Amino acid sequence: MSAKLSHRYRTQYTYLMQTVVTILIAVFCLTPMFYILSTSLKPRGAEYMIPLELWPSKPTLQAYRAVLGIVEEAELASESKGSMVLPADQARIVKSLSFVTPLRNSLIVSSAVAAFSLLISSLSAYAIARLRFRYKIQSLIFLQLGAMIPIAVTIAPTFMLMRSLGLLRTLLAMIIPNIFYNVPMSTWLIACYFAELPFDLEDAAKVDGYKPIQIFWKVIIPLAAPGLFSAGVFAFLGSWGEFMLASAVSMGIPAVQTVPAAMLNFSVQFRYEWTWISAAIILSVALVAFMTLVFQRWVIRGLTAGAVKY
Amino acid sequence: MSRERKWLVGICILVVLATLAACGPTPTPQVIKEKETVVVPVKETVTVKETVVVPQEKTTVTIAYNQYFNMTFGPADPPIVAIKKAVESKYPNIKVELLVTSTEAKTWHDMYTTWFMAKDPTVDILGVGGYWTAEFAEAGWLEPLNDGVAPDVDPKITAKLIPAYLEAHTYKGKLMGLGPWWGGIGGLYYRKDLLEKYGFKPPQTYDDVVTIAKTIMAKEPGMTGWTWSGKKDVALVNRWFEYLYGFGGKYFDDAGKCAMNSPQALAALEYMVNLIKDGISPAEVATWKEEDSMVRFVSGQAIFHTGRQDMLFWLDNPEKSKVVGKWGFIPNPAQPGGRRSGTYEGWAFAISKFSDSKDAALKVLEVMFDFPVQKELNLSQGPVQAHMDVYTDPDVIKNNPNMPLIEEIAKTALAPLSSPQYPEIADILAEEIHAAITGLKAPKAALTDACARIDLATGH
Amino acid sequence: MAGVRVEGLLKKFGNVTALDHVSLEFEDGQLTVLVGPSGCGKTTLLRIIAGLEDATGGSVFIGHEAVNQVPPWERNIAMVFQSYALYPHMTVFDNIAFPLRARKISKAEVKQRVEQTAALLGLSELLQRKPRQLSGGQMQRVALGRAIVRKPEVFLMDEPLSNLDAKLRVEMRAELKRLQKDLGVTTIYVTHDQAEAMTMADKLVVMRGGVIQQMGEPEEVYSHPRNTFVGGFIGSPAMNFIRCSVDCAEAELHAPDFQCKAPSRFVEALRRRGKDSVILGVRPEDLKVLASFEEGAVPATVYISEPMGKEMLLTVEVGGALAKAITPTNVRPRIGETVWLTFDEACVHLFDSETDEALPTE
Amino acid sequence: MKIRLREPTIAFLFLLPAFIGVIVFYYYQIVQTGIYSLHNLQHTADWQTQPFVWFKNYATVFRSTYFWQSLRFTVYFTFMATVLELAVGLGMAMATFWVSRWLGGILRAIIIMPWVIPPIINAMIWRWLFHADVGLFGYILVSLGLVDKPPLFLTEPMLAVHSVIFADVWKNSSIMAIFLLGGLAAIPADIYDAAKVDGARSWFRFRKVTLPMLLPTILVALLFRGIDALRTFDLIYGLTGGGPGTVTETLSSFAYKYYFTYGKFGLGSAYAIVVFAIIVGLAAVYLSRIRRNMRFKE
Repeated sequence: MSAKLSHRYRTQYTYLMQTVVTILIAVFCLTPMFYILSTSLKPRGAEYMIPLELWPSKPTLQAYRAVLGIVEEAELASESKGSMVLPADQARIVKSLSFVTPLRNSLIVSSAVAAFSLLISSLSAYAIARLRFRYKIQSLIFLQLGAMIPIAVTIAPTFMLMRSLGLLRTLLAMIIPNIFYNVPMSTWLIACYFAELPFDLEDAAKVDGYKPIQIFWKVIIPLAAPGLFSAGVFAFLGSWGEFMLASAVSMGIPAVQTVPAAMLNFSVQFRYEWTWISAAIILSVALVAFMTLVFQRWVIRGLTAGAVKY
Repeated sequence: MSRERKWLVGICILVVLATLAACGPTPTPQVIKEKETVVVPVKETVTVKETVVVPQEKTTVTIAYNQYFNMTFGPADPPIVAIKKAVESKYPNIKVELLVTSTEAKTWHDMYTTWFMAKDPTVDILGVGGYWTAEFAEAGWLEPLNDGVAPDVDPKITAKLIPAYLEAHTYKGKLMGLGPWWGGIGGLYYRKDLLEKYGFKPPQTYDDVVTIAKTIMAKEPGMTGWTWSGKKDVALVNRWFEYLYGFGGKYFDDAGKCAMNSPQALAALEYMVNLIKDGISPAEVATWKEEDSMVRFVSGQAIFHTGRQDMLFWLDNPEKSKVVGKWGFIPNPAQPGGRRSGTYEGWAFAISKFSDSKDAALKVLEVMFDFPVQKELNLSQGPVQAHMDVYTDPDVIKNNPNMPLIEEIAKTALAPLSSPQYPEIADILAEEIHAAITGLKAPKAALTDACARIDLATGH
Repeated sequence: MAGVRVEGLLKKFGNVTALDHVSLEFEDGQLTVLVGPSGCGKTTLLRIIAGLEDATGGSVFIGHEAVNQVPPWERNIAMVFQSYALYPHMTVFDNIAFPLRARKISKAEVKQRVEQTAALLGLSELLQRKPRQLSGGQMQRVALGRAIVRKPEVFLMDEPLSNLDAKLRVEMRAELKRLQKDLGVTTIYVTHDQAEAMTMADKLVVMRGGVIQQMGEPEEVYSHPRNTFVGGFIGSPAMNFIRCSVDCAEAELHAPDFQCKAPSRFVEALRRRGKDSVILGVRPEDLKVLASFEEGAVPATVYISEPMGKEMLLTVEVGGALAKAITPTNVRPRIGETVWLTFDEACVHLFDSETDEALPTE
Repeated sequence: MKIRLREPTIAFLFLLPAFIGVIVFYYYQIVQTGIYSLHNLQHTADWQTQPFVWFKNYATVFRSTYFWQSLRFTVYFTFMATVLELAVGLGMAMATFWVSRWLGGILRAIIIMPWVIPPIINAMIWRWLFHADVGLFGYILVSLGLVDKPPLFLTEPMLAVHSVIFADVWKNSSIMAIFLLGGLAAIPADIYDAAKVDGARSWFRFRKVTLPMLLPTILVALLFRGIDALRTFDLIYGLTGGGPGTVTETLSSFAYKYYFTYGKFGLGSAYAIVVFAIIVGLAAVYLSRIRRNMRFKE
């Protein structure tokens, strides 16, 4: 009887502890984003009010409308700290800095980068993980060592290269280098995943009448989906957040800026409009956060296959 | 699994679409250099016997400047609108475009560096900081405007511009830009009402400021003594120059070596550090940009404020200001032996070496510095102006009664530190001075380090 | 349908010789079993025939065509793998249809053929399942189905039953043999299990160390092993070997503990050979265990006895070595008891003590 | 005639696009940077026309006290950040495994969140949270009564250094935890069962079974993060801009400054090459681990 009781007590105690730990981690991970979200929902100027409101009493989407450039002059007329800009001018500036363009640009750049770096690195990963040739380790190290080079080292020559290709101020100037910034890491992740697949499958497909390139597409790629997903998400996030190259090759032109470059521009222009900056932050993160949430199981499974085991 | 598969399909479609979008027409940059042919439509009237088609080559001139080109603070059009109107009435075949740069000088400067390195022909006219002209000219990125090789600016235009400022934009004898388009001069704002209440006259020396601030702060709890911008930034460097000259120091000695480790300079820096130590300036000044420090004065929380003259414009605006009629503005004080000086922060306009329509650019530049546009500019933004006639124009004075004040302050303008290494020097100074005012370094060590680094950078 | 022939196949992995000039002919329509201990090169041989490995030397013929340069996907062969190698991302239907689709066969025909195959193998109910939802036996059938659906010229089977449990394995091997007979496709079957090899083979090939030891019909290999390795490997429990010295004059064999007459069919060979030692091989099932002495019987001490239901496996110590014998259960000696062994001369095998080769008979 | 490709040829073709890209966007750039670093380049990258100065730029780099200061900060930052990230990440990963199934699912989703935030946006977030007047952190400290007025997180030198580290730890503990989750999931459950049967209690199990088996993953994750932290640029650029003073200047932000603010290409390139050399040192350790544990088909 007492043993049973103490068991139940212990189970409850464990459950309580688990909940506490979960809450602690959630607080650690989510507080900053929560506060940014709450700031973004405040009316303009309310972010400076003391005592701070952890959650706005009257949430408003005003800031989001401003960030997306669909704000009306009248809305901007309300007093804002440190601003001496007329509402009409401000409305014009707000519209010119609308976050719609950077979001679209980032989406294009990141999708293209993810797609092409997956394509290229799954080919190279296949060669490294599953084909027989000499200098295999050397090839892998050659690729990996490349990825160690800080972008601060390569930025200037890359910029000059893009110039001579005539690609400055185009999204291609961000897409092409970013593809290869992600190839080494993707190759590694995917190769580790490929290496775990049984070799019999490939042999079976060969005798079933498939050529290596067909086997690659029909057998290896579908089976390595989690690994590919992991690598794809890495590449997508990597290029979504890439700042230095994007800000150099976009040369300050809003029409070709991606989210990070536009974000900096925006935060410089509206240094005090923290409701707006917060809304811009939320908008820049929302899509990638959502995407990663949907695929998080695959991302982790992709890493499980061996990339991190070495 | 199936849920993820749905997403997978969705993402794939998205990727394909995005890729198509990227391969398709690339998003047009805001400014495209193009010669466009405008065909005047044929008018169909009975009286006209023959139809006339006039093909016209239109040249686009692109001006790079920040968002302030889009703004007006007075009863006039924003500058870009004024320029467009003026240019298009005078030169119908020139089209003016604005390329908006960053409002942060540093970002703005680095943006230019990338453009020039790319030898980018898009931008024809560039707004340049007063200090940048030397640097860009040394690098060969700017088109000289008076070297006898076209395009050269019409002397009739330059004759009307204030010579001292033109000199600031001259490098090795060559005029590199016209300015100031927008000029700022540092001066001291003070609370006239409070000084009168406690029987003080406007301060003449830096010691006066301390005495006055201490007295009033003791009697008026909650008042901040003196606000200025101490963020690690050019604004801090600008303030530093004012203290430096105010205490009798100077930038360089005759041999061109850094002279900012002189006893006068040390006295100046120690004075700045003591302002914070003694609580006359709050420790937060070290985090403030100009606007942050200004806000406190405008909202009536500070006795003194050092800043540019452009704040005048809204000190008397009851909507923005709580100190209407309670303020005064004088040139910066100086210690005995020092010079009352305000740092000149001018924005000039220069023509890019890589521009592919320099002649048209020069025409636009001339229009920009001609009286009508200059007057409009003063009416909309009220800066220190390049054109002399603006200061005496009745409309301008009517709109801005502080114009005589501005003229007085403008006389104290400090010649800028002109060096191709200016950005590095400014950074070094910002870092070292900031380190000193945040207590990270002793003032003497900071200045010694600063000079050592500056000499290294300039090769002395 | 076609036979398969390999000529002088040589395969080296670095310094290791996996196949040492192997020549073999697999007859059309027959089921040939390659058997041998692990590492004997049987799987390598199979993979070279499939084209999955390149031979270092020698050639492979399918039908009359030399296929050395033909990649696996162009050889008309089917292979069943030990691990089944089912594609985990495809349903049973897709797995079976996979080789057909490689050949651009019309959808309707694919469907018809897959369903037919599935029916043949009793998989009709499982077509929409994924491999991980199947039992071992079912997976095995799917793998088979994938092999037979495309009507290849040759089946290659690489230990296809070794992942099944013992009972299922016995069932499946009968089924497999029956299937092969029905289809009449040349089949090369690799196993390390001699019982499987014996029961299934039309022709048995015993390999060791990359060299073919013996090939022939199972009964022949069983009754006339060409050397001690084959004798020991084929048949369970393994053949007993006793080293004896030869008395040529008396035609007698002398073991440390006993002596016996040399079987008359070997006398000539022994004499001609003129060496003084020989290896005597007797299969456990040929040893007779007696409770009391009889003429010509050899004394032995019981080491352990293992009842196996209808028979008993007796391990005895004889001549300083252990030997196994199968006896009816009515003889139940205790451990340590002395028993008497006799054997029929006709069942005795003699091997050269140096070369391990069987001695020729008259 | 049919062309039949042999495996090494196919492998070569498959590797070709990646190789070309990596050569063009990494190795070629390194060579370029190396060439730049040997020339006196000011405001131009046309090294052919500019004076060749041997290693003068490197001498300038090593003579500069600010190089050493930024190196010190970079190393300190890297060390503190990776160690703290490991601790926090390991804690989060272990917690995810320890709690019940559905809580674990929630935790995984939560833990992954900071990872998706781009570094420059992370910098923005912390600029707001560390705001001198109305930042959440200062506010919490004040309302807890720990301080009288909000600390100047980004201007007090010691505070700034650790605020930057905190911001980095917040974001990157996440990727550390994700790596470790991968590593934990790869430990077969049998081993835990065996340890349980052998009588190991949870703490003992963690120390003697989990930790040793996780060690390779930990090492790799540490190296991966370490290399990344050594290259930190965006966070610094967006959060402190290197200030106060040059206290939070990293090697990368130094190199960037010399390029784009000072236009000193030669000197900036020399900085960059030095950064690269330091990172290659660490990378060599990292790559040797890859090499040792290669499990690919040879």
